Amino acid sequence: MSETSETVVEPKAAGHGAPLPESDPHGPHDGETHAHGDGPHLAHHFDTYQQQFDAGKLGIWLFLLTEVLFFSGLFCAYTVYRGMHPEVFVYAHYFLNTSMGAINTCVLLISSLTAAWAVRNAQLGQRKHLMVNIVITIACACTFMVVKGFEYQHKFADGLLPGPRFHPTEQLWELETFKHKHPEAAEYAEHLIKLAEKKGETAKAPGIIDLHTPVTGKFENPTEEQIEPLIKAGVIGPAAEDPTRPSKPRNAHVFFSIYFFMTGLHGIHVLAGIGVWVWLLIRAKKNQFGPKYFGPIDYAALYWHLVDLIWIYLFPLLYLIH
Amino acid sequence: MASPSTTADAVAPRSTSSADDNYLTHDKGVLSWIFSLDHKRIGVMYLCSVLTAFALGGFFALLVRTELLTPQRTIMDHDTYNQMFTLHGAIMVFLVIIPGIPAALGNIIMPLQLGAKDVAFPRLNLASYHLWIVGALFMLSSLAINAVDTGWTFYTPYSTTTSTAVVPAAFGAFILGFSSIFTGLNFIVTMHKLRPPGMTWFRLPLFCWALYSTALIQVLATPVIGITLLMMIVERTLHIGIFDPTLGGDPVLFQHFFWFYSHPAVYIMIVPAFGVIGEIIPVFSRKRVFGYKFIAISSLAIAFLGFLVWGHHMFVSGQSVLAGTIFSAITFLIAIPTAIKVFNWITTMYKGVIHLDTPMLYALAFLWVFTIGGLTGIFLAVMSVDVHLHDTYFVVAHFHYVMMGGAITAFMGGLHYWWPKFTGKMYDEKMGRIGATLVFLGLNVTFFPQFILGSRGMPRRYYNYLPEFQPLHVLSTLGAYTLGIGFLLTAFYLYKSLKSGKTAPMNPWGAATLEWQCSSPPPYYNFHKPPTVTAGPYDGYENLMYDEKIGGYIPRKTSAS
Amino acid sequence: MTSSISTLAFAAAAFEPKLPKLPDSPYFWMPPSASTTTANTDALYNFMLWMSLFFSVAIFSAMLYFCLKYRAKSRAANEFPEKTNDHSTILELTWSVIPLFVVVPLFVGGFKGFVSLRTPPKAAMEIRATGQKWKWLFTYPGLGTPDDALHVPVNTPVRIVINSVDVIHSLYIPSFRTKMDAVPGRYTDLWFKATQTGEFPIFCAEYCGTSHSDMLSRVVVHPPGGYERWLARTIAMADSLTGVDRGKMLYEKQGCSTCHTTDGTPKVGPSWKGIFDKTESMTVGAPMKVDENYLRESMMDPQAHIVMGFGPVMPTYQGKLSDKDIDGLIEYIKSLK
Amino acid sequence: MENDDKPENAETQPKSIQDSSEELPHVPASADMMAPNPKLGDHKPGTDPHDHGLAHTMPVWMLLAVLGALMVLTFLTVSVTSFDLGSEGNLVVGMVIATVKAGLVVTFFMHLFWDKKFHLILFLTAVLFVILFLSMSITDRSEYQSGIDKYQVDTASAVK
Repeated sequence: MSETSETVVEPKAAGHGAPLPESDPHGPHDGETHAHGDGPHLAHHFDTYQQQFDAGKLGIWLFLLTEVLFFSGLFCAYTVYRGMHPEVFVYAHYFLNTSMGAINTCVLLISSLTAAWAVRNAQLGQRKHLMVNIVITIACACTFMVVKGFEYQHKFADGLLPGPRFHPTEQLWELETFKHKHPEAAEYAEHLIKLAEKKGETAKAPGIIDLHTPVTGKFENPTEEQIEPLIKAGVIGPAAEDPTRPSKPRNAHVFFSIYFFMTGLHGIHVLAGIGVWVWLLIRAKKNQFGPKYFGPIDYAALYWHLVDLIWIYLFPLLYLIH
Repeated sequence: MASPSTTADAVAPRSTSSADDNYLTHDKGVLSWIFSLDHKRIGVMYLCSVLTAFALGGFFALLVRTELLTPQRTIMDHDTYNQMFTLHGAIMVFLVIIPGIPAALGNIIMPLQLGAKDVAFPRLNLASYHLWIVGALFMLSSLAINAVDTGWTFYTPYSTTTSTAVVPAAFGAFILGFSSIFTGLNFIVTMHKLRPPGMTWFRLPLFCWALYSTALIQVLATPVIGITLLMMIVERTLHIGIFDPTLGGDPVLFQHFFWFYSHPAVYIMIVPAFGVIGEIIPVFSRKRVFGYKFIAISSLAIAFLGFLVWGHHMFVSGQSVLAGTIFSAITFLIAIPTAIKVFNWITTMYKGVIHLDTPMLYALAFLWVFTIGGLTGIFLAVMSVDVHLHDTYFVVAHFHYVMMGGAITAFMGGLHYWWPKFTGKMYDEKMGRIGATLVFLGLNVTFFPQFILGSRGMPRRYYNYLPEFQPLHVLSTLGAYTLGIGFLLTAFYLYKSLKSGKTAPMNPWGAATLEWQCSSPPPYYNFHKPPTVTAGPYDGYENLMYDEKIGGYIPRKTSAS
Repeated sequence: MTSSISTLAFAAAAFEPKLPKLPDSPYFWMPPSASTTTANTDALYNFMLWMSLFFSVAIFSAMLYFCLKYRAKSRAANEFPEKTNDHSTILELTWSVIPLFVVVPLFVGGFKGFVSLRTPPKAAMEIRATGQKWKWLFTYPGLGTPDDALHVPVNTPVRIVINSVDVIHSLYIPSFRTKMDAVPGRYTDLWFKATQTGEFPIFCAEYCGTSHSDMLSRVVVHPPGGYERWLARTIAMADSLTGVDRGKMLYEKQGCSTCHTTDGTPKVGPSWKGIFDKTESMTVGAPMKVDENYLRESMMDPQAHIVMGFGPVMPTYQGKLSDKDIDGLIEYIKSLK
Repeated sequence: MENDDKPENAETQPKSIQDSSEELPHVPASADMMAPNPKLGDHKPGTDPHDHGLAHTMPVWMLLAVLGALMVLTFLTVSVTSFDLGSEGNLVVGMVIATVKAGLVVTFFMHLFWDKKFHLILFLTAVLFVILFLSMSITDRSEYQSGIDKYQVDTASAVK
């Protein structure tokens, strides 16, 4: 069966390999203590630090693989619903605070830098620098969570919740973000609402059915700027929930389901990361890392970069919808 | 770094009575087991738990079959029946077959076969087992609250609207997923990084190759079921509207998510079985396995192709014709690596010296049953025929031939093959042969009639059925009882062997892989010095001699002198 | 008066719930073939049956022959096999390619059959099928009230547009070798052209809960002219029936009988016998009197108030029952003392 | 399958450290640790100047440069939303920028440029499977969309 050339040529042993002594002369072993006298951090079943480090590194890469696929389900749901209901995404993104998202992106990028730097410090045995970098990483992660917390708080207060609890307190055209971007459209929507109220509940109001009914004044012939943003956001037109007046698009809550699910799951990963970094900070304080043993820092940093990586995609997908 | 062993060591005969210090006796007390980091102990704990779950799942199966003796109510009502088949499926899939061969037998044997002291991450290994226990408890808590009745597939919107305890069961499966990921991750790293000198990739035993392929699927596919079940749980509790059509969701999307994992999961279940059979057949034919490389690579090929075919479960679900066609075409390709394996195993037996001991009987049963299971799979891959057969007893028969007949038969074969190694005891061979025969007969009598039932249009998961179907159902139930008796007998003689079995020799079957070069049971640290591997896993049977006094094989003396 | 009685008698005979009977089949493996859609499936199925038989006999006989021929005498004999090749690339490639030759035509055949199963002719007659827990309802062009059986004319292409009001069901007609899931929130369809008159069973093939296995129906294939006669008769009857008679007909046809009995035994829902005017405790809120208003609400918004001890499983009948229908059902429930 | 069976190069002595203001008094690498390891070795040290013992070490200037690039790209992706590039245009630009950013993080912060090729293969495998999963689900979804649309039109009109 052997196709590979062997460096050690031996006569064929009985069967597959060479035999082994029955018992270990090094005496009893407990758990992960080592039997080689190589140093305090080499587990018994590894022969060298290199082997131990490489095993850990392969392990963490495989773990990252599972993380990527774990999030892929959410990205799939996102893509399907964005393809299906583009208007919902246009509608909903006005409710998100882009600057908060951008700040969080920067915070997370900085923490990624300090995490990578921490690896370098550990490799070079710079204990103080290592601790400083870990502390900055933790601080950034906490900042991220605090900003996230404020965002969630606003969403809760504004009734932007997933599923049947979705009752936005403000209409799209009342939002500053929308007014700022499409002032004419916001004005037109207000006008349509007034019109609908005047005509009464049962009357055929504007909206989709007869969008171009002759109305007097400056809305007589609505312009592209007045109509387009509203149709794209599903406020009027076939996707709107209420065909008689400007309203929210059907199934608008699904965006917030996906938003909370994605950012929530990401947030849980950030929290887990904070836990790991705190643990590593304690170990760094005890001076446990050095050129021979810096695996845990490296693995934690890899995990941290992946958390960053996912946010790099979440930011444009959730906050920067045009 | 250990120096390579010398030749003198290599052929020195060893006594078989070195059991005074082995992994079983090394530490005492329950806690030394529960928190053991030793892969063999974790494997044994896995094995006991999996066998317990198997007994439970089997009990539910017998209840289901008993209910189906008559076309109307026999022993239980509609809802209980629905809960029984759901629990039977969920327990057998998530608690028995998926961890059965990799986590239980693989944990005990793989590092030994590899020549490693342990798996790469012993703590992760223990965590995997503890997660299994937690997951199993969640799943069983559903039984205690109001047993889940969705079928093991958790299809929405049924699963998000039924009044039974879906959440604990789904959360249990979610946790079991992580248990499975940890095992897979651990095995991949172990096989990459802990191979001793000379153990090249193409000297790995086929069992290791199979576990490697399985581990890749576990790592790549299992996270998706994790997120799917999580989304389903959140859908059920918070109504987020991703899968529920009344809130704008899409139930067919759930099926895509579910089968993206669950089809590869079928290969998580069957590929390790290929590995076990690949070990047994050469050893009991006293001959090198035929076409080692083709068998090894075909495991990887199956693992990869297994990811591209999930939509063949959805030909009538409302999936588009385009997607169905792509999935169907790729499905057929899986027939190729699978056929290679079966043909190569048969050819291995050609001109061998065949010993029909219990493990070999199970291997032969596997070949028989798996051939039927595989061929009937082709029926289901043909789209137009699947439209008729989908969700009928034909499908039930097909996957039981593969899962029960393939995976469980191989698991039983592996259990008997390695039993002397990890318990240090021999079981009663005659009883073993009777047990294997009963299981084989029971299997065929239970499931073959279901092919006929399904072709004639009997839908699956039916509590009441048309009276025309009754005779075949009765036959099937009688087969299930035979199976039950076979497994009870097996449990009985295996238990007896622990109490009063003969002491097992180091190498009772004359195998050449490394695990047989440790004492039985193996020492705590497996190998003090990493063994140096100089030959393939099925080489050198001619250097082994059967010694009647110890009842096992020893190195042939003539080669030393 | 007499006409009313005779209609009632006729209705009772026509709506007697009965198990569909699986017609005797000329084949061992398959149910009878009764439509144009079966030819492809049956041909492929038979081909695969023989192919499987061939391969399994070949594999099993090789296996058994080797076991007998090369069986070891005993372990103690220490026999060794004669040297044989441990691999042969040509041989292995051969049996990698053989399955390929077998499966390619199978794929092509299956694909052709599948496409034709999924492509209804443009001129097909359209019938709507709605799955609900646990009943199939078929809506015919020109007939206001749905029927619980699928009536089709022979030798006419029929397209069934399927949807579901609650969970996934699957419309399965074994004798036509066709099946399609009923998915809530969307339409799916299947079509066939029946070639034999008679009755064939319909099953629900996708698990849908408690009475999944009782979600049976029949497809009735009428001889030429028979479908039109049946339709005319049913329309006439649906218009003429009023009050209790109408309620009883709807009870049988609209799936009420799947969950509610008229003899006092509770099933999935409470029995209708003697329920009128009773005060029942509710799962949520105060006990309520079962009067006309409550019954009407139960049909339009079933989850609003549920009698204690039963689950929230009833689908809404909003838009499916006319006022006349609701009145008929209430009258019928009143009559069940 | 990568081949990790080549005997490992023995040259793994740490390079002198330039910027360590507070170098720890760590034990010099023991002979055992640095001994030739015939067991495993897809790690081939000595081929790159920043190799420090067990793995590659990133220079500080490179770390800072990468962060700078990431910040610039973040600014770019935010500012590009104010231009209308068509309904899909902005999404594509956003995704391209995100992918460039992800590439920078993976290549430099995650050391993949210097790391074992097998890790790169693993990462690309994950991406491949995600693409596979998404593309098939989405292809199918867009194929049967019409059935859903028709149903929604029907139910919407039924409610009215």
